Amino acid sequence: MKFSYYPGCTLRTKAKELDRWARSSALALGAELCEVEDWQCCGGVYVSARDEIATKLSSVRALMSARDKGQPLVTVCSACHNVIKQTNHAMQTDKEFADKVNLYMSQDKEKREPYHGETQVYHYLELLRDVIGFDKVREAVKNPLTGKKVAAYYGCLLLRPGSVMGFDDVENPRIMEDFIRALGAEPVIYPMRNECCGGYMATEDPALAAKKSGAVSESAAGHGADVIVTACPLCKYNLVKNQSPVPVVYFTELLAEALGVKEDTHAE
Amino acid sequence: MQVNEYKPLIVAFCCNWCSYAGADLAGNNRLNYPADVKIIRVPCSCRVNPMFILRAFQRGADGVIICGCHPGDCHYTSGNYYTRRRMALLFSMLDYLGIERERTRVEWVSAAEGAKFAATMKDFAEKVASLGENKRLEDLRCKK
Amino acid sequence: MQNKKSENLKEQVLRMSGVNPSKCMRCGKCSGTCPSYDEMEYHPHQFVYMVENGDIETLMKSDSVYKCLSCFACVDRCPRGVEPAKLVEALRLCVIRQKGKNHMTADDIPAVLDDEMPQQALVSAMRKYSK
Amino acid sequence: MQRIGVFVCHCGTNIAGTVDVKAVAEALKNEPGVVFSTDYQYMCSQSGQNMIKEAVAEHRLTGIVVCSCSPRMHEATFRKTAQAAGLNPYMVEIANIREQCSWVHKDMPIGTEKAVILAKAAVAKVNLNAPLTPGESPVTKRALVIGGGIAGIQTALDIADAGFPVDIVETKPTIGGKMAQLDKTFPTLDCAACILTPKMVDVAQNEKIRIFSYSEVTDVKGFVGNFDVTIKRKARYVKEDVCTGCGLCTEKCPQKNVPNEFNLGMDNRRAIYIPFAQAVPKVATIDPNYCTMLKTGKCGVCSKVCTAGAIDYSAKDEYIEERYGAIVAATGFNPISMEKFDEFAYSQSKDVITSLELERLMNAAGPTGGTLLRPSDGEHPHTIVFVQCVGSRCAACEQKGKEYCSKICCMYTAKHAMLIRDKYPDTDVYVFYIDVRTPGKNFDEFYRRAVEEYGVHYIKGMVGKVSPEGGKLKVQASDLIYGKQLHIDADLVVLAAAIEPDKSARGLATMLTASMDTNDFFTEAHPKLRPVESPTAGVFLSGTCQGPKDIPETVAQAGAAASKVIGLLAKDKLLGNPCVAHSDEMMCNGCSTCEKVCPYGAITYQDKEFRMPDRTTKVRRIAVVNEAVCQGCGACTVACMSGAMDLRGFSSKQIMAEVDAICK
Amino acid sequence: MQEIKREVLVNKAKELLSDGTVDRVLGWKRGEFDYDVTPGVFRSAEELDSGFVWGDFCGANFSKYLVKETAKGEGRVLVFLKPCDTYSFNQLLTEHRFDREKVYALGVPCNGMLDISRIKESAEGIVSVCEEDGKVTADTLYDGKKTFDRDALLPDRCSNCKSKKHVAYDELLGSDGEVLDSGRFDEVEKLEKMTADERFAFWQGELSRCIRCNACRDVCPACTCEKCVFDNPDSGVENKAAADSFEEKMFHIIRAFHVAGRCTDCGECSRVCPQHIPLHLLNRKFIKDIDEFYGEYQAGAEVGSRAPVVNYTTDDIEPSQAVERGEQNA
Repeated sequence: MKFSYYPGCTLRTKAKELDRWARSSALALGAELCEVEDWQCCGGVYVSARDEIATKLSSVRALMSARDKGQPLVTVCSACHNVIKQTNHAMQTDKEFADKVNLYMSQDKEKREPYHGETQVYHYLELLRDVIGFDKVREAVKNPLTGKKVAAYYGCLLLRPGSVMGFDDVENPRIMEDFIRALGAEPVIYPMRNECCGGYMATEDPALAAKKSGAVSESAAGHGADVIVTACPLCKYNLVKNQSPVPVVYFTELLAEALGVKEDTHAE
Repeated sequence: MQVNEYKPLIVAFCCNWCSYAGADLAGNNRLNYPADVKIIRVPCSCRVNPMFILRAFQRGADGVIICGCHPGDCHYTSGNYYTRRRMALLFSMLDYLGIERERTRVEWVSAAEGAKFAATMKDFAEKVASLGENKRLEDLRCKK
Repeated sequence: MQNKKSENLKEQVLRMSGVNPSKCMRCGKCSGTCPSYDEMEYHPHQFVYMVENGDIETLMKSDSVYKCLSCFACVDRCPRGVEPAKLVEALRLCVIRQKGKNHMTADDIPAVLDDEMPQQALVSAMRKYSK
Repeated sequence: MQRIGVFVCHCGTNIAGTVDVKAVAEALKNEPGVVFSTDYQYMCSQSGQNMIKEAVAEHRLTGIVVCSCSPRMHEATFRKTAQAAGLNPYMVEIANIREQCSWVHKDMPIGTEKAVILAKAAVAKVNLNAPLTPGESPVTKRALVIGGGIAGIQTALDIADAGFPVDIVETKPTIGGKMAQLDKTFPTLDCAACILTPKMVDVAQNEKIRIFSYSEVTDVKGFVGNFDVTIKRKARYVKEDVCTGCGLCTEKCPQKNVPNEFNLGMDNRRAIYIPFAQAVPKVATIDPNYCTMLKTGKCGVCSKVCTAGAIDYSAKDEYIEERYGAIVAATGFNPISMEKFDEFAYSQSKDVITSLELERLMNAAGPTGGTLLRPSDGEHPHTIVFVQCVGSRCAACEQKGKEYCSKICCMYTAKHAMLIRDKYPDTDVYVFYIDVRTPGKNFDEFYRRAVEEYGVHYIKGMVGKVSPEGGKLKVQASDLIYGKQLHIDADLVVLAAAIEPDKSARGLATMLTASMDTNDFFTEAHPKLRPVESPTAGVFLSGTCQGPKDIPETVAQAGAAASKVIGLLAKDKLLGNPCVAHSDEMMCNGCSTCEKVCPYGAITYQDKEFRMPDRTTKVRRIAVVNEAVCQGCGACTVACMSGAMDLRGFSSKQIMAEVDAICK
Repeated sequence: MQEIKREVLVNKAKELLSDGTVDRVLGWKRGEFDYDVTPGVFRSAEELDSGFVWGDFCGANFSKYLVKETAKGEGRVLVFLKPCDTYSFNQLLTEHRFDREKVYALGVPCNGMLDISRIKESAEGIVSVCEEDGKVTADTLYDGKKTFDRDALLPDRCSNCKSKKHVAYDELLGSDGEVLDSGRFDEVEKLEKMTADERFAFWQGELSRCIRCNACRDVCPACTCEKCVFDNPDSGVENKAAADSFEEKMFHIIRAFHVAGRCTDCGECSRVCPQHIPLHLLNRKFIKDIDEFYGEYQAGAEVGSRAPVVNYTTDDIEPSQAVERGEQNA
């Protein structure tokens, strides 16, 4: 099955590992990720103001090109997912906003049908859960991560706002834990897993970011985690930068390791 | 210049136990809806004979709405279930004859839904007003 | 005239954010939730209350508008569906959309940059803090 | 031709503010049949009613139209007035020009125009009214109370006290309800069991009361005075009349790991159990989900130890049918699930509990024997945080909690805080509140005592997040008055969960054809004037199934419901609703269609001999309506194609006359 | 040509008369012309010999006549029922309209009855009509002999015959058939697919021809009311002369609604309409809707069944959905 794939700018640079193992693992699971041509940066954050139009056009373009291919759109980076999913929701529910966006889009060189949120947006984890199925993942695991205590770090972007993201229970999510179980590892449930790492405050107020990310990594470590997994480059940066007592990796790395696609590439 | 604004005439049959009480609640809460709506109290929506509806249209009504308890909540256990079947068939028939389907409606309004009553009547009156006067039932047998 | 101006500002904030502050029941759960609380001069519940009272300019003058992490925890936990984070966002936009009021410019970047900082952080910060 | 009088009420300014009442009275003067038309300040007042009576005499009126508030308010009043004036009460029609006109329209000309039309419709109807006489039906002098909590218990005791037999149906193995699970009661701090269990015993010993415990109502037919109810008696695998309640079986049963619902799952019971020591009936019950014998056929320990021979593994559900004159719903409440509020970590930590769980933790018969200990490690908690309004007062758009205030939480939390501080003075108790609501006798004094005498920290603000870290519960909250975010390391967090009607109420409401509000609380016949009656005749409401309330209110309402039941059962006959169906035998085809749609089985058929014009006779099958059974819905009138079936008081001609008047 | 010969029917009737099983026979009686056949009561072998007809113009459905005929005396009535007539027969029994004990029902197979108006369209002054090998020849005064394909002369109710199976009889003459998979809703569907304006124009064109002769009602086996609402001054919809136009306009809607769930789709209404209004399309719309909304239901298929209009389930289609569904058809 083919999916449109939106990697996002950080996955091309600082977070190559997130991208690389996402692609190769997907292939191993029978899903082909076709990169959206000429995708543009999503902007990193969704600006919730209803009159903010221009900053959301790049997301709409990606959504449109997936729609025109008749494919769902898959994202990996939490930030990209949040922006694209929220934009899609606004296109579905806010008619005034959608009309304005479509008016802008009609100025594009390439003429396309007006967009009203037709594209189904999956985060990579949702793809694993809802399309491929964690049972399938479990079957495909070659190197079960038995005994490994893994703390899932959701952060904000995957979960909130809950009514729009529809990702999982905002206060008590389980998708990453189920993912970790599918890989044969043991999930560590800790209360800070859905709290903010400090995000872009890393630029404005690094001390605040340090406080927030420190609380997260300490909580995970305190509950006995060997490793923290995340889907967000900025979360990873903040946690690592602020001396996380346990290593932080992308969930796709863990997946690739368990599926054995990491060794395959090493062998090459 | 005098503009004569068109006002639709709407007959609302309301069951005594839920919808009529819902209309009363709309009144208690002072929720406005168009004065074009005139309510006739019936014990149960299942008391509404298709003949009443056609009679209303014939005498100049532009829209007829029937309100009853929500399915499952009928004061008489099952009356509104019969209403639902009868009106589904009657409305489908009127549609088949080419009568505008927005002129007839069934809505379930409980005694606690004053706001829903007012909103429903407002919406129905607007839709009927947009259709203009009811000519078709009048003209069905008079080819001009 | 002052009143007229603040009324217009309030109107603008409400329209941009789509928030109805009169739904607030003053429970303070937003402020109980907020991870940036200690950094803020005005706290989420005060944002809601002050916007409702039309005291927009005081908020626009405060650094608090830059302290919100947009983590949306207040939005999801509010029992009344008020969405305080959207108010903060609207207020911040009211500030930075003014001429010369960008809170962060490209010139500020080198000072905060380190080798590991992902693009995402810079793009996000620029979007939040400049027009 | 009728001689109709029209009486237009001002209702102070309620009507006269938007409707030109004099113009209405004037406009009606020329309507066919109208011989008198006037207006008055308050038609429902004594002098207003006298005015009607005088007009009837003076103008020899045969029919009356009152243009006033909803017939649901004063139709009965004006019918009585008519009767006093010598008219048949059913010669009165109300034009609802208040709720459905003056209150919903703002513009005087528009309101007046509509009021005139509504009045004309009422006149058109009265022109076709005929005097009606209600039929009579007998009253079965037995009441059914559904629910055996304090509400049901009090209602049953009061009804029985008046000499009428009462049955209580309770789904649990024992009566007692939520109150049996409480430790102390506010604001007097009486022990709940000490005041409840004597009442339970009274119920058990009262000859007029039968208890159907472990039972459910599965079907209700009939109507006021004669409800036919089917009660399912679930198999308890113990013969109720044989079991002595010695409890030996509950000690010997090898299946020990059954979550004990009486203690809200905080400890275990056996597969055969008696919920608590004072249970009524004090009879063991086998839980079929856990009993090894019932599941695998191997065990039989309880049977072996039972000297009375009460165990019966082959028991089956039984259905009994009984007829009742009145039914009282007393189905009670439950705390809502905390599933959607996991920011408080209820699912993540055993030390985050609900207030009802705290009751059990503080109760001498509870899992800790009355010593307050943390569920996680059995340690004594030193810092306790109470969170108010969890799931109450939530906006509907959030789809998480309830929009209403649960009413009892402020007071029971004050009670908990006070009791804890009293018993364990070394404990710090914080209560996070949005508002403290204490309307009730001695309520605010009680709350103030908690603060002033017991030193409970009341903080205006809300908890945002509870994080279980390192054996503590890190509570992050706002203190709105201080203007600070607080971080408290608590040992125990207690959530004041919103309460909701018991889930069984919805199905029961359907069976009883009693209406419910959007929250599934039963609706009362009138929110102020008939608070313990359902709009469905013969169905009464007791306790929290009608809305959140505390114990004194529940008991008061239970007594009120009982008095209504007694008032009904004291009658030998009930006057029915005369607005019932009747069939014109000359037009009836005897086709049996009407019988099929009648929900009450009120229509039967008989062969009747008719004399034909040519002096021969002809036997025809015709429908006959049992007027005592018919409730007057009118389903049959539309099913009947010949038009033989019609409804008195709402005849086809009357309704069409109203249609014509409105559409003129 | 009908499968079974007239003699078989006459002989059977004579036999039942003579052995006292019945004391009168309800059958088709010769009129002025070949195609002019009316229902009649025969009391003797002689009357049968001289007046009884069986052929391609015996379309009349006798079920309804049983209501009045059985009430006339104690003796049993012999009645001939074609397959479609048996549905009406059952429906009337469901409604207790006559005493089954007073009827001896003989099922007769039917190959479809001819619609004389189709011959009249191209032939005036018909003297006789005869049939051979699927060809029908009409001898006329003015147009000489005219020959037609038999199939072309079948009315819609026969070309779209819903059943050749008898669902009720005491005795069956000839062979029984099957319930057929007919295209009887094709016309209804065609109308449903039109726009509202087109439908309105269609029905306005059809119904404006109605002269309110009441033939449709008088022949309808579902219309057996002791007193029809349209004849009842108390009903509010009575009319004789069209002083008020309401009844005129509503007559057909109300009539169709009154027979909804009871109409067996026998097609008699359209057969007898002197203005050739396709009244069966109203009834079939109800039948089609009932089938689609509430599951397939054939009135009269069995005695005692409960018609969908006097029944319900808790998850029935809402009236708004019922008309929206019409939209999807369009």
